[in-house]
Amino acid sequence: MTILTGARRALLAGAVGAVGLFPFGALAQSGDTIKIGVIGEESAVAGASLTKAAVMAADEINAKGGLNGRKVEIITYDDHSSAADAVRAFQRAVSQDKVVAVIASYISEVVLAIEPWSARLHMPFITPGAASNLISKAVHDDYDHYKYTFHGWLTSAFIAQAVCDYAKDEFVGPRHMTTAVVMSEDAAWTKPLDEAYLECLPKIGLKVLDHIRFNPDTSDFTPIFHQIEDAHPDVIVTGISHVGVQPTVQWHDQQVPIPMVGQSSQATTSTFWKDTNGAAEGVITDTAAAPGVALTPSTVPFVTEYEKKFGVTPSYTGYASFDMVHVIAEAIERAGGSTDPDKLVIALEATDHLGTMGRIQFYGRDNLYTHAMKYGPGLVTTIAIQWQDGKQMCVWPRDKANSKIAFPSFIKLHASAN
Amino acid sequence: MAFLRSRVLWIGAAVVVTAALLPLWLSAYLLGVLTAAYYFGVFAMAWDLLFGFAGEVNFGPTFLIGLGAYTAAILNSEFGLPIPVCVVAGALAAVVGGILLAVPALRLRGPYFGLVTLVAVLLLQNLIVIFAGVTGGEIGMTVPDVLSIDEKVNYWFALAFLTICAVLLYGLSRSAVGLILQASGQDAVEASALGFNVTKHKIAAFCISALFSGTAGALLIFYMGTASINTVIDLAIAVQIIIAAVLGGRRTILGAALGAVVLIVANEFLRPLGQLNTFVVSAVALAVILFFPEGLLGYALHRGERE
Amino acid sequence: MRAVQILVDGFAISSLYGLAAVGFTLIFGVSGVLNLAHGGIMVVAALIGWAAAAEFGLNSYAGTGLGILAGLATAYATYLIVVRPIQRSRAIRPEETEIFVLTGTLLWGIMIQVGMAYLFSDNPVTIRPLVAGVVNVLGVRTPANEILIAIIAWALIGLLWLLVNRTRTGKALLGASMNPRGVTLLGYELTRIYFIAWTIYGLLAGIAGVLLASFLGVGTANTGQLTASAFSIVVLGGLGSVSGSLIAAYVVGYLETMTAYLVAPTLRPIPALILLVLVVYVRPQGLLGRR
Amino acid sequence: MSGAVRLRVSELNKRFGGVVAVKNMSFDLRAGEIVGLIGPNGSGKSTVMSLIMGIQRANSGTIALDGTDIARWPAHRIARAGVAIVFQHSRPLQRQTVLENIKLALLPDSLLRLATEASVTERARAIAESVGLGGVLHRHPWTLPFADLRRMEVAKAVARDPKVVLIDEPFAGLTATEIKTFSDLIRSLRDAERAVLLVDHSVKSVAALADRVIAMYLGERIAEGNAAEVMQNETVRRVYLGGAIEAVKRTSAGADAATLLDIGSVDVFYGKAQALERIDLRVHQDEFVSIVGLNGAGKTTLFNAISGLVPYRGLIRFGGRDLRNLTAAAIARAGIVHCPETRELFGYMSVRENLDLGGGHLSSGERQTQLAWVFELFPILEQRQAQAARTLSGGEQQMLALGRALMMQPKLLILDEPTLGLAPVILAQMSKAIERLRKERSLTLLLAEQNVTFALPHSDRLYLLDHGRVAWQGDPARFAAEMRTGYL
Repeated sequence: MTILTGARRALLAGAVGAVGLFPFGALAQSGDTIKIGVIGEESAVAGASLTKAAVMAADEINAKGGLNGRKVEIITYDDHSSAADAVRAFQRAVSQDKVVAVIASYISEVVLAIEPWSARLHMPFITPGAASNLISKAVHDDYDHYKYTFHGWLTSAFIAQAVCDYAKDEFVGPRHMTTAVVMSEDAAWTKPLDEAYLECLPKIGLKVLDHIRFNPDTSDFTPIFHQIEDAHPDVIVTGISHVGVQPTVQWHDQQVPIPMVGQSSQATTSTFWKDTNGAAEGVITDTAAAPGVALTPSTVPFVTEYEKKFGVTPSYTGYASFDMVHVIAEAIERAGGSTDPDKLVIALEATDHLGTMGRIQFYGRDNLYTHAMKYGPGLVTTIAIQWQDGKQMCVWPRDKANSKIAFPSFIKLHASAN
Repeated sequence: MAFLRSRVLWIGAAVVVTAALLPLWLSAYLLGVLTAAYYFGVFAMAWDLLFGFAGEVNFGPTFLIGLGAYTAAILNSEFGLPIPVCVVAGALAAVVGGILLAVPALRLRGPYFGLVTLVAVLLLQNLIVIFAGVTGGEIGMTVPDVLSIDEKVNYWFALAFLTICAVLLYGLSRSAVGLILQASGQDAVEASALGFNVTKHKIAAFCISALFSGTAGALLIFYMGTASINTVIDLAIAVQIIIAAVLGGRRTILGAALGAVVLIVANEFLRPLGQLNTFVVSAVALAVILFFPEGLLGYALHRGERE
Repeated sequence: MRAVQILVDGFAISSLYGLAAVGFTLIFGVSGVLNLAHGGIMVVAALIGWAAAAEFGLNSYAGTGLGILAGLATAYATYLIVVRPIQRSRAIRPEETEIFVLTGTLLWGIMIQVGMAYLFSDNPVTIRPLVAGVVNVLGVRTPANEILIAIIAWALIGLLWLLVNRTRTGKALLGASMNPRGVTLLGYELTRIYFIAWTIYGLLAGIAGVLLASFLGVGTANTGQLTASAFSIVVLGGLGSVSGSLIAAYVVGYLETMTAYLVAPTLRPIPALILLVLVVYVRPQGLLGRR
Repeated sequence: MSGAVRLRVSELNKRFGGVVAVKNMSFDLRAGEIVGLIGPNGSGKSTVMSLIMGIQRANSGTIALDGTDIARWPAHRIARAGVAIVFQHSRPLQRQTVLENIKLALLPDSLLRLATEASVTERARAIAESVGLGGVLHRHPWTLPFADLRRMEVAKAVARDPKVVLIDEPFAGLTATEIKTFSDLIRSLRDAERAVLLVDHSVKSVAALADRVIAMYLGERIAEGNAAEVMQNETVRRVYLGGAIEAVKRTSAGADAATLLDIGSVDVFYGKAQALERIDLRVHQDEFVSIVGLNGAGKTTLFNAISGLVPYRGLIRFGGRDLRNLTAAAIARAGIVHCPETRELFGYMSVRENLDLGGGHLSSGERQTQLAWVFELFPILEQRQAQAARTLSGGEQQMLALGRALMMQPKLLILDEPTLGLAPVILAQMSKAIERLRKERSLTLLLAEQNVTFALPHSDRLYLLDHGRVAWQGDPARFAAEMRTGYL
């Protein structure tokens, strides 16, 4: 905490300095640095992680002598997770600060608001955390217009796929589970997620007994858990991001005897344990990577470095935006140093980067998910982590796992079976 | 006053001319900021007509704006109607909504009226989420047509729109009706004893306010290219509008526009403060309310009168 | 079964709504202030309470206490920095004080929200339950903490009732809410009465904040929501009427819970809003409002 | 003199909840006459006025303007039909000039007529001239003296050439000279064949103007005729003076005693209106002093100044201590207990709670004895202990107010219009109670009354207040002698 605030004070001081030095609108512009705009909400753990990791990536590149001699500069903007703010920040990045590409936001609503602007202003734009299928769908449907947008995180469909994959390996197989209830917040990214859940869960042998969507403003989850319990499922499959602490804590305090697995974005952040006072124990979520899990050679060093710098471990957006800075950098190199948007797009499409999350490639225009990150073995599969007394332990895939799945005492497996 | 009015006229003209020339110097981005600010200015002026003159505190300006914006957006994306038609329809929708809200609500006083307008926003918000099929729910919707992708054109258009609205609303506030409205807002009993149908005039004020809010809302989404809850409906927007009007000076119409521009530009100017810019802006606004309750323009005018 | 579940689940949340609203209505009754920074005060209490335990390692009771004090301090700040200057300002005409207090507290609330988010991030946080474990109430598995919270809430409301109806200070408060000039003529300093009222309010809001944090979890994002719900509950019950607010709290609480159970969790807030509008139209003074 | 009947009010009734404010009022207003409608506070005269204007709706009865019943019309329609009103306190548009304020009154009630024709401006100018505002057309209201603001209100009222003009408290806050010019203004209305209704507290102030005076009391008409007749009318005299004045010889207590309250040349302004002018007044220990004078003479204002409720110029000392820097509450705690005309009870609290609050500063023992004494003074309060104050009758409320004040063990008790609108029976009880106060407690009393008969027996000395100035002072005997006539 204190370290964090310290860091923020510094950031603030710097910012104030900036305001003082340059009169409004006249920020210094040097031709030989490559500017990348990064937009995220500092107040949100995921957002803060997003910008910090990006800066780290740039430092790393510059430390190695930059991009064929040119420094990479990250300019961060706070969008307060508001679409309007984000669009304005995007415009500022493009026409004021003359960035060559923008990495922005992990919230689908915001990303979808920026996307048309990236098209209009011909500005390469990557989201390191939003999930909605619509992002890449737009590119697919109107490639020439939307081709500047890339999706630097798995689309909802693939997240669902990942969840189904490890549910199959861990629950259906060894634990003979047969039924599930899908519990998602009512938001842009969960619509395709739920569709995919409802499609793939039965395929792996989990009958979906009920499908509950709730208002993201919900603070009292008691009714929802009761409703779920009445269906007597073996497992709750979650799709939550805007909420996370509250349902988890209430799940724990009410001792809902059913395990929660799936996607719970807040559970991927390292502060989750403190925020929930340990109620997170046993929660399983899908995420990009985790501390101490060597998905690739660069994963662990990144996490250690990040933790050293900021005193916390990165949230999933951190891994993604760290990788995306590198992806952009490599693309520029591939484009022969050119930062021309259209050349850059072509270069980005050729991406093949071994990042902290895995091997990163984007689908081509023929694929339904044009410019979305490829999912699959040998590429990015994501991992499943479970909170076990204060730590995020990797429990899937087996070859990466550093722990076994274990549930708190109040979880009664096979609530329905016997 | 007559002298003062003409002075306002001249200053106004000067301001507009300078503003029109800004694209010569300002970057596209700054123009973008000002463009948004100008639409905001119209929101704030419309609000001031209702509060400053009719004396009704409307906590839900975004209810009217949202109606205009979403009607236009839906017509455009669902039925592909041309922008002008959508804007007109949006404006009408706002007026109708305004009447439906005002007629019963105007019986209420003080916080009650405020609360009802506030709840109206929340309900609209929920409705949009529920009918996500048409409205795009939380994602909001992308409208196929935009006014223009050229910042300058957008800017001049917004400026022209703001100017027209300012002239109309300011003129109205100075007109006979404006005088009557002000009287009704200040002391309804006395106004009616002077032979004025207070309710009629207040409803009219509400409609006019709705008309301008709706139109501006519709145009705004055709500038932004997207209509989403947190761009045109969210209470945060309503709060900004109210702050803008109070900041610029109640009962001045023009002050509201001024306040809006100041507020948005300040917000942008302080963006380097990152997450804290909202904090600073609110603090400044609070300070103004505490120390210059007259508002920026109100303060200036009052000084003018005292001299 | 459903009915019992609704009955049990709705109770605690309703009593919390009540606790939060009572202070809000008290302040309005005594000093005519609608404090739109209300949610902010609760959030401060919750976050400080959490941070004290989670970040600075106090035990959860000390942390909770600290949180409540923080809430109280914020209430004082609201009064001294925002409300009183506006009420005393010569430049603001009496009939405009209301809108200025509303706007002022609104801005203040935003400042609190952003400031807290800056310090603690906007992640919702939870205060460790005062008691762990669950008990079975009429066949509904209920966290012991939830029951304790309901008890605390009611104990406090009881205390408040005693204070107002059985002590001289309370009588003076009540008097001031009916006729400020009257109590002045009887030699009671209004400034002191207001100070007491804000103290009670700060404590109630603070306690409501930490209890909510230990029951459901609270984040800076909830600020507006908390204010809105208190505001509407108080209007529903009748501005300035304590018992009215309590009833309204239960009406809203159960209406929401029922909607969540019987209709859909997504629609949770809507019926309450509609009811509010209807009541305001049909009976502007609220359920138990005077005049 | 007596032109055609313009306005005919018949069988007008208005109730507020249980209270009857206006009871079977009937009267005519003729073109070109000035009628004074008088009565003490709460007599219902103001209600009659707002019923005519349509600001409130009558429960029954008719108000015919040139034959058409307007009783249930909305105010703006009535105004259009030719009734105008001059409010006592009005709020002009501050940002507009005098001329614009008058223009406002000339505007059509239409949403479409945005422009004001030149003719309107001309008319407004003419009207301004006619009321003597020609010189200040382009000034802003807040720069004008109070008298001119009143003129402006008249100008607005007559702008639409009304047949009937209602004027509330025409002379409140005006100086003697201003009253004269203002009277001429009102006469000019009569000369323009308008029917004018002056609503005022006292016959005296309208006597010079009114062709006819109607006196009201407790919602009913008690007398009608020319000013002289009404002044001589027994009922009226009883209402105002409490019947014939008989002198009471009393051994003047504490005339030589130490000065308890010392008021030196106190001025009070309400905005621009001067409410008190160089008041000098002295009250000695244990002395009972009465301030008599009609409503609006400044009695209440004086009391508010003493108990620190209104800002004042000049000096007020209590037992030698300057009160200026004390808060109202501190003054009350110092022993000056103010029992105001408005009573200021806690309506939703029980009688007992009201009394307890009064005794809040006493030890519980003292409070008990004090309470017992108050109950002995007003037995009815003991029976009503548990009842909510607002449910008491007017008389009982007055007793409660007095009782609550006594609970504070006052050194100086300020009693403002205790008999206002009370039935004679109650008057007797109050009178006894006050008599007992003198006997049983060491207490100094400052009493304000328009009912001289009630005041005299309890007074060691009297001050007569008139238009904010002390017009006369002396002992009861002399008052009886000198003031018997022409007091009204």
